[in-house]
Amino acid sequence: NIQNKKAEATQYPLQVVEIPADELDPAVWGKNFPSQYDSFMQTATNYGPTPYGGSEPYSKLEKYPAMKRLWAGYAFSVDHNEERGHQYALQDQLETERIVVKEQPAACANCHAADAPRLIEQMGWEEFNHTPYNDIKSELHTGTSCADCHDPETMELRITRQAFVEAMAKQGVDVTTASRQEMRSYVCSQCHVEYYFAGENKVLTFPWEKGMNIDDIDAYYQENGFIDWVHKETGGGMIKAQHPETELFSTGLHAASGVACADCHMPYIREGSVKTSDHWLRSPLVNINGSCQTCHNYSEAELKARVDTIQARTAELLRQSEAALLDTIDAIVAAKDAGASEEELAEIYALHRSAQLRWDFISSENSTGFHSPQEAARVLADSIDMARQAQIAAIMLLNEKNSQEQAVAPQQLVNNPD
Amino acid sequence: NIQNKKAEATQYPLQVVEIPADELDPAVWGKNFPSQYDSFMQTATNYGPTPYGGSEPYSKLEKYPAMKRLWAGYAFSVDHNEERGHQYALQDQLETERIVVKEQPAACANCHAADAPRLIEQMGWEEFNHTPYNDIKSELHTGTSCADCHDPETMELRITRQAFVEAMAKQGVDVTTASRQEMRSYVCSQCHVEYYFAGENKVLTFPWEKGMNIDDIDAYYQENGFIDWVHKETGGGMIKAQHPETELFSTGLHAASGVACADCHMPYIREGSVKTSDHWLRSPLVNINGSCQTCHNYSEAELKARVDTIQARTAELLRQSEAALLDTIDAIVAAKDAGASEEELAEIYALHRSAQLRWDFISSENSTGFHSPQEAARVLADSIDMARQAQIAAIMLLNEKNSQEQAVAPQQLVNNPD
Amino acid sequence: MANDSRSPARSRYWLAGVAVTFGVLIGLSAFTFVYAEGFSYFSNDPNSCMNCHIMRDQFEGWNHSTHKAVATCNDCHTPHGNDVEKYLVKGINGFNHSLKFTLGNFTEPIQITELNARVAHNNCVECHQTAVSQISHLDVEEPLSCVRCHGNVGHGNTAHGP
Ligand code: HEC
Ligand code: HEC
Ligand code: HEC
Ligand code: HEC
Ligand code: HEC
Ligand code: HEC
Ligand code: HEC
Ligand code: HEC
Ligand code: HEC
Ligand code: HEC
Ligand code: HEC
Ligand code: HEC
Ligand code: HEC
Ligand code: HEC
Ligand SMILES: [Ca+2]
Ligand SMILES: [Ca+2]
Repeated sequence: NIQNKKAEATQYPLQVVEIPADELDPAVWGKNFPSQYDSFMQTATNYGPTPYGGSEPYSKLEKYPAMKRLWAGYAFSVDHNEERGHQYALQDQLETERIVVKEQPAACANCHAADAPRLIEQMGWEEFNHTPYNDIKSELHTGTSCADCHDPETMELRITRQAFVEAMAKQGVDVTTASRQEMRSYVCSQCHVEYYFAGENKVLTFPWEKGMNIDDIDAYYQENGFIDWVHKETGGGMIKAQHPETELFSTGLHAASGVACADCHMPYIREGSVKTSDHWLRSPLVNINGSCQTCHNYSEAELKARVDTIQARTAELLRQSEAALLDTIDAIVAAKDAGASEEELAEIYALHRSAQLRWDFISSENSTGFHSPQEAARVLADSIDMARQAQIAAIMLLNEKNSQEQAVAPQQLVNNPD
Repeated sequence: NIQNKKAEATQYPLQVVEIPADELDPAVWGKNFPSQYDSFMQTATNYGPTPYGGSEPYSKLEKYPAMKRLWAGYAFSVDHNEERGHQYALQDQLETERIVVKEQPAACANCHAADAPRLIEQMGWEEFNHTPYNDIKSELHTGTSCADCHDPETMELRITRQAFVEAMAKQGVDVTTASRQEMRSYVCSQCHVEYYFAGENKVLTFPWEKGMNIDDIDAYYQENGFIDWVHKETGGGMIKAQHPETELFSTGLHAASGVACADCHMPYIREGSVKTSDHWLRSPLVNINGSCQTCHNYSEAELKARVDTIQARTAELLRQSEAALLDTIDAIVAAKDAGASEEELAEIYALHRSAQLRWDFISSENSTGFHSPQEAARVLADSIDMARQAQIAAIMLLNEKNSQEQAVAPQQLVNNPD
Repeated sequence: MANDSRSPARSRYWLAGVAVTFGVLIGLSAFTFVYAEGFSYFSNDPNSCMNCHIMRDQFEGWNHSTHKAVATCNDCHTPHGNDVEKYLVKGINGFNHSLKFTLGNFTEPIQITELNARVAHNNCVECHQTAVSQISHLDVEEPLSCVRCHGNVGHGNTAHGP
C-alpha cells in the first residue's frame, strides 16, 4: 500500500554498514544493497542454453569440430566452452585445461579475479602480468565483485582495469571524463574485449591503437608482427581472437544510438514499487520483456524472431567460413608436402592468418552477430574471400611444384597415367 | 495566416472534373488534385546524384567497368544507366540501345507505359507480351500515370499489372484483399521486382513461386532451367537480375515492422494545413527530414551517416564480388582453351551462374543494401564463396587437362622448363 | 557513443533567454496568440492544445498513450514547481508556438526543445519519485533521460526506442 511504498522510497540509500575501500566480498556490499546482491548472486544459476548462447557450458569443440583443427597446436584446441554467469569467472579459469597444457601468465587473472587490482598494486603492473599464473593462484579468491564496477563510497561506476585505461588513452580518450551513460558500457569493456599479451613481460594489451574494427586490429597486428601460435599443420603463424563484444558492438546501430551494455544486460526490474538494475548478467533472450520491449514496442515473439533471423544468417556464414578455412589448410599442407618452402608460403600464411582472425573475431564474439548484424556478415565475407584466395594461391604453388617434379622426372607420369 | 489555414482544413477534397475510366493524362487528374500533380511532375527534375543513387542518369558501365565483361554477350553490356524519375519511364526505354541491339518483346512495356493495361485488354495477355516491342511502340504515349496506381472514381490505390497479381496468387496471396498499408507497397511491387519472360510467348513472370529471397529464386530458375543468355567468353548459361527492390526489402526490418515503400519515398508534406503524399518519387536521402525523422528522432546528419555506413559496406562487397567473378571467368576460359568439354564444365557453369546472379541481385537492387543491410551482405558473401569455388574447380580442371597433355607429350615440358 | 541530443543533462541558463524572447515575441504574435487561443496554454484541457491542428499528431499520440488516463499535456509540459516558473514556461511556449505558427517557419516533424525536454523529464521524475528513487540516487549530477527508454509514454508515436 501507499505508506509502505513511500517508506521504501525514502529509506534508500540506507547504509547499514560502511564498506571498506578494499572490500571484495559481495556479501558485505549486499548488506547495503540486498536487491542488487540477490540478482547478482543469480549469475550462479544455469538458465539453460539459448539457440546460440545461454549459460549451459557445453563444449564448443564438440559442437563445432572444425575449431579443433583450425586451432591445431594452440591451447584452445584442447578445451573451450560456452561461457556462463559471472559467479564462475574464477572457477572456470582455474579448471580449464588451457592452464594445464600450457604455462599461463598471471595476466590471465586480470579479468577473472577481483583480486587482480590489489595484487597489481602490490607487485607492480609488469611484474604481475608475467608472473606464472600458478604462482599467484593461491592469491585469487573472488571472481567478479561489486568492487570491479563500483566505488564503495559513492556507489558510482568506476574503472578498475589498467589495460582498458591505457588502450583508451592510446585512442585519445580519457576515461575519467566519461558520462554516466558511457560508464554503463565502459565497465563491461574492461573485460569483454579482444586482447593479447605484449612482449617479454606478457603485458595485457588491447590492440586498439589504429581503431576498433577488425581491419584496424589486423593492420595493428601485422605492423607489430605479433602471433599467438604456430599452426601445427601448416607451420604458419596464427592469431586467436577472444570475446570482442566491445569492438563488434562499437560498429553497430545500438552503439550509434547511445544504447549501453547495461541497457540490455542489466535492465531495470521492479522490487515492490522501486526500480533497480537487474544484476543477473545474462542472455537478454531469456528476458526480452525487460531487455527489449521498453524501447521496442513489439511482441516478445516478434523480437525473438528478429534476433533469430540475424543470428541464423551469422551462423550460416560462420559454417561457410570454417569450410573455406579447412580447404585452405588442406591446400597449404599439400603444397608443403610437395616441397614448397617457407619463403614461397609466406604470403599464403599471411592470407590464412587474416582470414582466420576474421572468422574468429565473429565466432568468439558472443552475440552471434546480433551486436552488429551487417558488420558481422561483412567480416565473414572478407574471411571467406581471403581463405579461398589463400587456397587458390596454395593450389597454384602445388602445381608449380608438381610440374617442376614432372619436368625432372617425366617418366613417372608416363608410367602411371590416370 | 490562421484564417486561411482553418478554412483549408475543411475544403479538401473537392472534385473539379469527372475523370474518365480510361484517362491516362496526369494533367487531367491534376485538375482535381493539383498538389499531388505538381509533386508528381517534379519527377522530371534532376536533383543530382547521391553517393550511390540519385537522378543523374550516368552510365553504370563506365562507372563499374567490370559489368561490361560480366554481361558479355547480353544487351545490358551495351547500355545501362542509373535510373531516374518516373517522368522518364517511357522515354528512357524508347531511347536505350538495349532495344536496338536486340529485338525486344512488348512485354517490356508492362512497366514503362501506362498504356499497357489498355493494350493488354485489346490484344490479350499472351499476345501482347510476345508482340515485337517495335510493332507497338507507336501505341505507347504515357510513361507512368496516376491511373497506374489509382482508381479514377474513388482515388483508392489499385493493382493494374497482371504479372504481379499472378505472382502473388502463386504465393497464395489474393491482392484484392490487401490492407491499405500493404497497398502502399503493392503498387510499387508491380514494377520494382525481378522478372523474366517465360516461354515462347515471352510472358512477363516474377520468379516467386518458392519464395522471394535469392536462394528461393535461384532454386526456382534451376528447376525450370531458364537462362537469359549464354556468356560470350565462357559459353555458360547466365541469368540477369533486375531491380529486385521488393524482394530484398521483404527480407529487411522495415518490412518486418510494417513500413511501406510510400512511407519513405512518398512522405507526407504539409500544404498549408492539409497533409498530402509527396508524389515526387525519389531518393529519400535528399529529403531525410520528411522521409526518416517522422520515425527516427535523430539529426539529419546522424541518419545520413547511418545510410552511408550501410551503403559503403555493401559497395565494398560488391567490388570484391566483381573481382571474384572476373577471376572465375578467366579460369573457365583457360580451362576451355586447354580443351575442357561442356560436360566437364557443366557444374562450374552452374556455380558461376548462381554466384553472378547473387551479385546482380544486390548490384541491380537500387538501394545499395539499405533496404536490408545484413541480408545484402550475406548474399554477397555467398556470391564471393561460389565464385571462388567455381574458380578453384576450373583451375583443377585446367591442371587435369595440362597434365593429361604432358602425359601424352612429356617432351614439351622437358624442352621448356621454367 | 552518440549521446542523446535531448538529454536533459545539458540544461541551459534559459531564464536569461526568457526576457529576450519575451521582448521579441510580444509584438509579433500578440494577434495569433489571442486568435489561436494561445491562452489555451494556461488551460489544462488537452483540447485547448488542439486549437492548433499542428498539435494533432501529438494529441493523437497522447490519446493512444498509457498516460492518457493519468496525465494531460500540461502535467508533462509545464513545470509542477512554483507558479513563477510555471507561467514563464507557459508564456514562452505560448508565444513561441504562436509566432512559429504565424510565420509557419518551423520544420516538421516537430522536435521538442531542450527546455521543454527538461521540463518533461523533471515531471516524469516528480510523478515517479518512488519508482526511480534508487536509480536516481546516483543521479544528482547526470540523470538518465527517461524517454531514451520510455519513448512511447507521452505519445505512442515513436516507431521504436529513443
Ligand atoms: C541492444 C541490446 C544489447 C546491447 C546494448 C548489448 N548486448 Fe550483448 N547481447 C544481446 C543479445 C540479444 C545477445 C544474444 C544472446 C544469445 O544469443 O542468447 C547478446 C549476447 C551477449 C553475450 C553472450 C551472452 C550469452 O548468452 O552467452 C555477452 C557476453 C554480451 N552480449 C556482452 C555485451 C557487452 C559487453 C555489451 C556492450 C559492449 C553488450 N553485450 C551490449 C543484446 C545486447
Ligand atoms: C581481457 C579480459 C580477459 C583476459 C585477459 C582473459 N579472459 Fe578469460 N574470459 C574473459 C571473458 C569476458 C570471458 C567470457 C566470454 C567468453 O567466454 O568468450 C572469458 C571466458 C573464459 C573461460 C570460459 C569460457 C571458455 O573459454 O571455456 C575460460 C576457461 C577462460 N576465460 C580462461 C582464461 C585464461 C586461461 C586466460 C589467460 C590465458 C584468460 N581467460 C584471460 C575475459 C578475459
Ligand atoms: C572483470 C571482468 C569482467 C567485467 C568487468 C565484466 N565481465 Fe562479463 N564476464 C566476464 C567473464 C570472465 C565471464 C565468463 C564467466 C565464465 O564463463 O566463467 C563473463 C560472462 C558474461 C556474460 C555471459 C553470461 C552467460 O550466462 O553466459 C554476460 C552476458 C556478461 N558477462 C555481461 C557483462 C556486462 C553487461 C558487463 C558490464 C555491465 C560485464 N559483463 C562486465 C568478465 C567480466
Ligand atoms: C559488472 C559490473 C557490475 C557489478 C559486478 C556490479 N554492478 Fe552494480 N551496477 C552496475 C551498473 C552498470 C549499474 C547502473 C549504474 C548507472 O545506471 O549509472 C549498477 C547499479 C548499481 C546500483 C544503483 C541502483 C541500481 O540498481 O541501478 C547499486 C546500489 C548497485 N549497482 C549495487 C551493486 C552491488 C551490491 C553489487 C555486488 C553484489 C554490484 N552492484 C555489482 C554494474 C555492476
Ligand atoms: C535503450 C533502448 C534500446 C534497447 C534496450 C534495445 N534497443 Fe534495439 N534499437 C534501439 C535503437 C535506438 C535502434 C536504432 C534503430 C532505430 O532508430 O530504430 C535499435 C535497433 C535495433 C535493431 C536493428 C538495428 C540493428 O542492430 O541491425 C534490432 C534488430 C534491435 N534493435 C533489436 C533489439 C533487441 C532484440 C533488444 C533486446 C535484446 C533491443 N533491441 C534493445 C534501441 C534499443
Ligand atoms: C525505410 C525507408 C525506405 C523504405 C520503406 C523503402 N525504401 Fe527505397 N530507398 C531508401 C533509401 C534510403 C534508398 C537509397 C537512396 C540512395 O542511395 O540515394 C532507397 C533507394 C531506392 C531506390 C533507388 C532510388 C535512387 O536514388 O535511385 C528505389 C527505386 C527504391 N528505393 C524503391 C523502393 C521500393 C519499391 C520500396 C518498397 C518495396 C522501397 N524502396 C522501400 C529507403 C526506403
Ligand atoms: C517488371 C517491370 C519491368 C519490366 C518488364 C521492364 N522494366 Fe525497365 N525498368 C523497371 C524499373 C522498376 C526500372 C527502374 C529501376 C532500375 O533501373 O533498376 C527500370 C529501368 C529501365 C531503364 C533505365 C535504367 C537503365 O537500365 O538504363 C531502361 C532503359 C529500361 N528499364 C528498359 C527496359 C527494357 C528494354 C525492358 C524489356 C527488355 C524493360 N525495361 C522491362 C521495370 C521494368
Ligand atoms: C508501372 C511501373 C512502376 C510503378 C507502379 C512504380 N515504379 Fe518506380 N520506377 C519505374 C520505372 C520504369 C523507373 C525508372 C524510370 C527511368 O529511369 O526512366 C522508376 C523509378 C523509380 C525511382 C527512382 C527515382 C530516381 O530519382 O532515381 C524511385 C525512387 C521509384 N521508382 C519508386 C517507386 C515507388 C515508391 C513506387 C510506388 C509508390 C513506384 N516506384 C511505382 C516503374 C514503376
Ligand atoms: C507510383 C504510384 C502512384 C502514382 C503514379 C500516383 N500516386 Fe497518388 N498516391 C500513391 C500512394 C502510395 C498514395 C498514398 C495512399 C494511401 O496512403 O492510402 C497516394 C495518394 C494520393 C492521394 C490521396 C491524398 C494523399 O496525398 O495522400 C491523391 C489525391 C493522389 N494520390 C493523387 C494522385 C494524382 C493526381 C496522381 C497523378 C498526377 C497520382 N496520385 C499518381 C501512389 C501513386
Ligand atoms: C514509418 C516508420 C519509419 C520510417 C519512415 C523509417 N524507418 Fe527506419 N525503422 C523503423 C522501424 C520500426 C525500424 C525497426 C527497428 C526498431 O524497432 O527500431 C527501423 C529500423 C531502421 C534501421 C535499422 C534496421 C535495418 O534496416 O538494419 C535503420 C538504419 C533505419 N531504420 C534508417 C532509416 C532511414 C535512413 C529512413 C529514411 C530513409 C527510415 N529509417 C525511415 C521505422 C521507420
Ligand atoms: C498557436 C498554435 C499552437 C497551440 C495552441 C499549441 N501549440 Fe504547441 N506548437 C505549435 C507550433 C507551430 C510548434 C512548432 C514550434 C517549433 O517547432 O519550434 C509547436 C511545438 C510544440 C512543442 C515542441 C517544441 C517545443 O517548443 O518544445 C511542444 C512540446 C508543444 N508544442 C506543446 C504544446 C502544448 C502542451 C500545447 C497546449 C497547452 C500547445 N503546444 C498548443 C503551435 C501550437
Ligand atoms: C506523459 C507525459 C506527456 C504527456 C501527457 C504529453 N506529452 Fe508531449 N511530450 C512528452 C515527451 C517526453 C516529449 C518528448 C518526446 C521525445 O523526445 O521523444 C513530448 C513531445 C511533444 C511534442 C514535440 C514533438 C516531439 O515528438 O518531440 C509536442 C508537440 C507535444 N509533446 C505536445 C503534447 C500535447 C499537445 C499533449 C496533450 C495532448 C502532450 N504533449 C502530452 C511527454 C508528454
Ligand atoms: C502527472 C503525473 C505523471 C507524469 C507527469 C508522468 N507519469 Fe508516468 N505514470 C503516472 C501514473 C499515475 C502511472 C500509472 C500508475 C503507475 O504505474 O505508477 C504512470 C505510469 C508510467 C509507466 C508504467 C506504465 C507505462 O506507461 O509503461 C511508465 C513507464 C511511466 N509512467 C513513465 C513516465 C515517463 C517517462 C514520464 C515523463 C515523460 C512520465 N511517466 C510522466 C503518472 C505520471
Ligand atoms: C535504460 C532504460 C530505462 C531508463 C533510462 C529508464 N527506465 Fe523506467 N523502466 C525501464 C524498464 C526496463 C522498466 C520495466 C521494469 C519492470 O517492469 O520490471 C521500467 C519501468 C518503469 C516504470 C514502471 C514501474 C512500475 O511500477 O510499473 C516507471 C514508472 C518508470 N520506469 C519510470 C522511469 C523514469 C521516470 C525514468 C527517468 C528518470 C526512467 N524510467 C528511466 C527502463 C528504463
Ligand atoms: Ca553464455
Ligand atoms: Ca536513380
